[in-house]
Amino acid sequence: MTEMNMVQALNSAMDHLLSKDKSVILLGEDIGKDGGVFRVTEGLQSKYGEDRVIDMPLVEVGIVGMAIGMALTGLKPIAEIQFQDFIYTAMDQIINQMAKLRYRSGGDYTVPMVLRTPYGGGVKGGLYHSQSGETYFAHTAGLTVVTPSNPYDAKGLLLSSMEYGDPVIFLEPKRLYRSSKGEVPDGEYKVPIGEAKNIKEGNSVSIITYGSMVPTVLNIVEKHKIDADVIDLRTLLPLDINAILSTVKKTGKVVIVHEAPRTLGMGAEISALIAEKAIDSLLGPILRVTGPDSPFPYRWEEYYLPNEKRIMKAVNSVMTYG
Amino acid sequence: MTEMNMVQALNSAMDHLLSKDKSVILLGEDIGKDGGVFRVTEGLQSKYGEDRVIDMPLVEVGIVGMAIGMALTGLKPIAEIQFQDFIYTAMDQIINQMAKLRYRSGGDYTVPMVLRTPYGGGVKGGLYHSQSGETYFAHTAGLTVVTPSNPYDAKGLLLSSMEYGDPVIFLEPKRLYRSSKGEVPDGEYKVPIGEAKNIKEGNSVSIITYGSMVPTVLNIVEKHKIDADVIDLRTLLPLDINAILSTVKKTGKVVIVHEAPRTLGMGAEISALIAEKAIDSLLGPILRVTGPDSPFPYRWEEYYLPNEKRIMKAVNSVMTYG
Amino acid sequence: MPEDSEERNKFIKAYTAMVLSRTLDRKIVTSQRQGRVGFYTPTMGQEALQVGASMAMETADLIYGYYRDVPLMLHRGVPIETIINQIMGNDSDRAKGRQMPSHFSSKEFNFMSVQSPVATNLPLATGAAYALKYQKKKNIVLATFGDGSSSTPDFHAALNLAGVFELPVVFLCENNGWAISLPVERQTKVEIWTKAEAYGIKGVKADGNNFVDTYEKVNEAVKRAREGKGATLVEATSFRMGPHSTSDDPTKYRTENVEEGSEKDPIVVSEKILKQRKYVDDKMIENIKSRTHKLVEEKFNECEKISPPNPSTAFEGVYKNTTWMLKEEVEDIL
Amino acid sequence: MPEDSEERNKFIKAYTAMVLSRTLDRKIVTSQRQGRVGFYTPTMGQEALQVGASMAMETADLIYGYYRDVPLMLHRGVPIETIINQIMGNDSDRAKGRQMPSHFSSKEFNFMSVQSPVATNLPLATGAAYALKYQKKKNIVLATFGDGSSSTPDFHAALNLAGVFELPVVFLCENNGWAISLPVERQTKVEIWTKAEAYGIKGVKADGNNFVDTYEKVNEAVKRAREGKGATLVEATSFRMGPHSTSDDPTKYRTENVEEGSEKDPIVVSEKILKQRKYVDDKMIENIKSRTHKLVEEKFNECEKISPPNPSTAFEGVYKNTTWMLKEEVEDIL
Ligand SMILES: Cc1ncc(C[n+]2csc(CCOP(=O)(O)OP(=O)(O)O)c2C)c(N)n1
Ligand SMILES: Cc1ncc(C[n+]2csc(CCOP(=O)(O)OP(=O)(O)O)c2C)c(N)n1
Ligand SMILES: [Mg+2]
Ligand SMILES: [Mg+2]
Repeated sequence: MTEMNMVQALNSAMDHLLSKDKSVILLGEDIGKDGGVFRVTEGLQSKYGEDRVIDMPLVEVGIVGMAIGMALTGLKPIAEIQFQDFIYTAMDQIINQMAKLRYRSGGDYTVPMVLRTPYGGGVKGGLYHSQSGETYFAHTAGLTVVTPSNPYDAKGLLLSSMEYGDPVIFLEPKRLYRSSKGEVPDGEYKVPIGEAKNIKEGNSVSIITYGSMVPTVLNIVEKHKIDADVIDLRTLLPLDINAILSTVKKTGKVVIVHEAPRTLGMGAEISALIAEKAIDSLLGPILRVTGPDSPFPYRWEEYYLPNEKRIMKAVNSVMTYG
Repeated sequence: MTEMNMVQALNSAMDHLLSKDKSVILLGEDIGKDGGVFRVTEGLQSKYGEDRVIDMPLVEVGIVGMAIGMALTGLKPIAEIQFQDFIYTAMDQIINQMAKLRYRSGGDYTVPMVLRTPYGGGVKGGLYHSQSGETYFAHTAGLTVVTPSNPYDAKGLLLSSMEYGDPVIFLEPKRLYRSSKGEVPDGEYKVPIGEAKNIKEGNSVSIITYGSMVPTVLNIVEKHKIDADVIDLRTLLPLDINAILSTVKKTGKVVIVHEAPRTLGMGAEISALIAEKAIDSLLGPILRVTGPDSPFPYRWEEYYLPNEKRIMKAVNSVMTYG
Repeated sequence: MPEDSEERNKFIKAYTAMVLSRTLDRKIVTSQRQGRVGFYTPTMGQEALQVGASMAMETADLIYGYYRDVPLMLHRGVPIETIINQIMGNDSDRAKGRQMPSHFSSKEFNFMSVQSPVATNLPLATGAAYALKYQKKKNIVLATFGDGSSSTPDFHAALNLAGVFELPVVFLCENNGWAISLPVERQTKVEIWTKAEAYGIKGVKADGNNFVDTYEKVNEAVKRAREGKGATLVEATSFRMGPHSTSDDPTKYRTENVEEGSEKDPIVVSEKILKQRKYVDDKMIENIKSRTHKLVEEKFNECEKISPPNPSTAFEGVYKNTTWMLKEEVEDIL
Repeated sequence: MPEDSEERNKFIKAYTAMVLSRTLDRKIVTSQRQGRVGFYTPTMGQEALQVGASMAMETADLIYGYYRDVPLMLHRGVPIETIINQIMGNDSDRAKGRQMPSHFSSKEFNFMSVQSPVATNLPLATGAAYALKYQKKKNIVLATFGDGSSSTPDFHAALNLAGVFELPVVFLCENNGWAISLPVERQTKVEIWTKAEAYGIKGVKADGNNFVDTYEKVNEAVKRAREGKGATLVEATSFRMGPHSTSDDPTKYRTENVEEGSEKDPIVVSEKILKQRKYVDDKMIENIKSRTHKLVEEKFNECEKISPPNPSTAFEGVYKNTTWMLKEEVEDIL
């Protein structure tokens, strides 16, 4: 066990993978000498060589496409997109190739790979360095989407993703890269894909959240001594339906928190699943506290992100409902 | 008034727009001499010239990007993507340019344009000629997303879209191109953007649907004499919240039908809005009858698409609930 | 007739594959009109260039092809049944009819599953080539695409990356003059092979109607790739003798055409080449054609009898571990 | 000193813009270190090429620029306040601080709002050029981008379309040798201006450290565009004298650097040119520098005093007609 921040935990996971298996390859923009713009791959190129930690030209569709081709040919690529905001030129490769190859080839061709990318706001990045685009991936059958909220899960999920056998979109909440710290095992361990975690037990209200909003939610719950059941989803596709339904059945009151825009954000699907499968357990409306349906602003990002005021308003509203 | 199918209605709208205003320009693959692979632009190039009905090279990002540039420079472009399945290489232009230009320039630069594309299954198109990707657009603030279910709405919505002042994603249910017929005014008229239509009144259950599923739903409702309130959304972003809440308040029972995959399909947002704003009106779960979370198959598309059996099962289930 | 020679065998094999492909093409198009097949993208006109390219490849080399590559597959040894079953989407199709006709796949013969969005196989081919190079394998990658596909993002990405990393990949542009209704002159202002220079890779043009010329050009490119000398873009010019697909009506946009059996038909050109070298005579040609015809009829009829896949297969194989949603949805569907 | 001449005025204006930009650059970088500015992409090293290009443009011509184009904007006449207010994201910023610093916009001077995803302005520029041509206007479009941006899909799309439609657009590649940490030699195997050939447009290389050379090359390209002779790709080679951005630490990847005031510094090169032609002497240079310094200090302090925009502005202007969702959300937020 070592105390690490999320950047260090991810670096340690990749270091481990690279050292263990020669077929593991990293590729992305500025990930080599520069160590990545967030330093997540720091030191790995000098340790493992330029052909294993590849500084790529500025072409996201090429990064993703090449990684798919590598995965099809016996390598185990971990590709990085510098900011999730810049992933869209590779969207066709992701939706039409990566997600569909197993299906369309009757299982003859598969794409075991991980596509890492930092997402979310709170670092003064404006429209193009703050987006939370998880919906674009979580709506796409054939993909698996995970997002850690702490260093332990970050390393454990990355190690699991590399053994998953199918492509995993690995969303890293950049706001937590250095602020989130915790004990991380030095060796190998797994955080299972598809399993949410009940990170705080409570009986009066369920707060379902993930990624960058987890520490915010926990702080508020603690500060206000709310008797909340808090779920950290960890995997966004497929959602952990059992964890969601269990907490709803326990509390009957649900608040969903994420920073992606509300309309068709993850909250929509979570809410719909509950309205479909646990309507009788509900003791009030399902509320969503999310980013608004606008681009992400440079100034006033503290207003864009769900904050104490808004989360408490929703929590109080469902708790006093009826 | 003339009886037209949807292809003719769309053609007539574009013919009208081109004849009225020299700044209207059409661009897309095979839309000129060939008249479009679905013949929607048939005859327009020979009538208005190659510089106004432009046969574009095979590059979707160029089609969309060029159309944005035209819109920024005083033209009124209608761009066509041959199949919605092929739009993803243009996704960055759509999400990061088209949708954000007004916002990021403080209103100095705006993008009044229409991006047309046929979507949906039922024409034996398999994985890559059947997709219903409306979620990718409807989750994107800055876009407006419409989809007609009949020739009258097709023409009326297209005429409205061209005056909307912001970019409109115009999704054409290709399955209905020729099968849907109806009276269409010869001249100009508008179908307002943002307004759903209550296409059949009833009191026992609300069926909320749009685009290609509308005729299917109507047929089933008629055949089984269901006392259903049927809503044709027509605009997917922004949703007509009043129409949705009204029908829920009236019936208390909701079934949502669309052919896009369930997870984070439009049904998720509709369900979440209801669970947020009208939970007390609900007399049962909100059910979704949708395409499954898999790619769209060539064989057995009749199983992929919501059909009588599945829709009736859901309708009966909510109607007999409790 | 001269003695059997290695070249003679090779050429006859090449010619036979072309005839087989042409015969199959005609059969499928006819069957499509009869409603026995849903859709097809005829390959007529591109036989010589594909077979020429295939002649330069080893089975362990990887092909990232496109929807018109039937002649290439057949020459490579992919069983005709694999093609027909795919087109039928029947129970013997590896993908169980999930894909539209013309979207072939043969892992056995290292022919990558074909996608519809054009040219998006090219970055994959680049990645595969990187892997082969990294693994110090001697095999190489061949990636094919049409002339229209040269306008795409993926073309640019793949060729530049192949240049930067000096990868063992051959990009074969099958220039049939058209991208549906757009003639190549309206697709781009230059000859496609010249675009290689923009990526620092080799560019070469082949007469795609002449399988020998295409073989030689592709073979040289393959050699360079195997020797670690990097990528080549080969443009093989040919004709699209048929419509773009069975859904296409070329009379809308096209005035001239290369007729079957005319001077420019690559099968006719190939016959001339084989005859010139005295590898075949008219009788042998007749023989090959009638054998082939019989084979196609037989196989087609056999494959047509194979039952459809179980509907459940349409929703299987999305993941290694099916998601709970899909399980639930399929239960509702079936 | 020679008599006032048109050229002398032009050159002094050019030089002054360069000095102004350099001075502003230094001021912003310093302020960023002091926490008074959030972020910035220094433009140091690219002044001469940008000003040279700007000299060839008319105000009614459209610029589709990128985040490093401060010298170009200043030479064009964009008020220094526009730049500073954008960087501050204050209430006088047209976009009310919605965008990160360095994402400028000036409709008044036809400088299109800058996006972050690189090169995605190029297809827009192509569309704008199509519109101008269609409307039979005599104006043209200038689109700028970095060397790294030549690898993108949008570069390929835009240049090919400009070729096919023979559009009045000049693509100016500001080759500063780096894309963050990737040197241009690892970005692509060839010189960027040579890529023009792949699109059937004209390609030309300019010494971007010499504003006269860049002016002449761009001017010729502009002329061709105005005369309906189509597009040109100009590669202007220069240096990135600073880090990629204020967040970047170039010592991680870079060993050599062009120092301010050294022989290669484009400001020094420009001084030499002006002195050779006897357009300025040391005293005038001193004068320009101190005037500029004073101006920058004044304007910066003024702009810094402007209050922040109202938080509500962060959620306005997404649409012409705000959606009901956003209205509801903003009510909850504020
Ligand atoms: C990205 C993308 N856009 C559009 C299409 C629709 N489409 C199918 S084939 C085709 C033309 C392809 O032309 P070319 O690359 O020359 O190949 P050919 O069919 O002539 O062999 C088009 C536009 C597609 N498949 N993919
Ligand atoms: C599509 C995209 N990918 C990645 C980035 C992150 N990024 C910002 S600038 C940059 C390098 C750009 O290099 P170049 O085009 O040479 O311009 P320069 O910054 O050197 O002027 C990168 C990779 C981006 N902005 N856009
Ligand atoms: Mg072609
Ligand atoms: Mg650069």
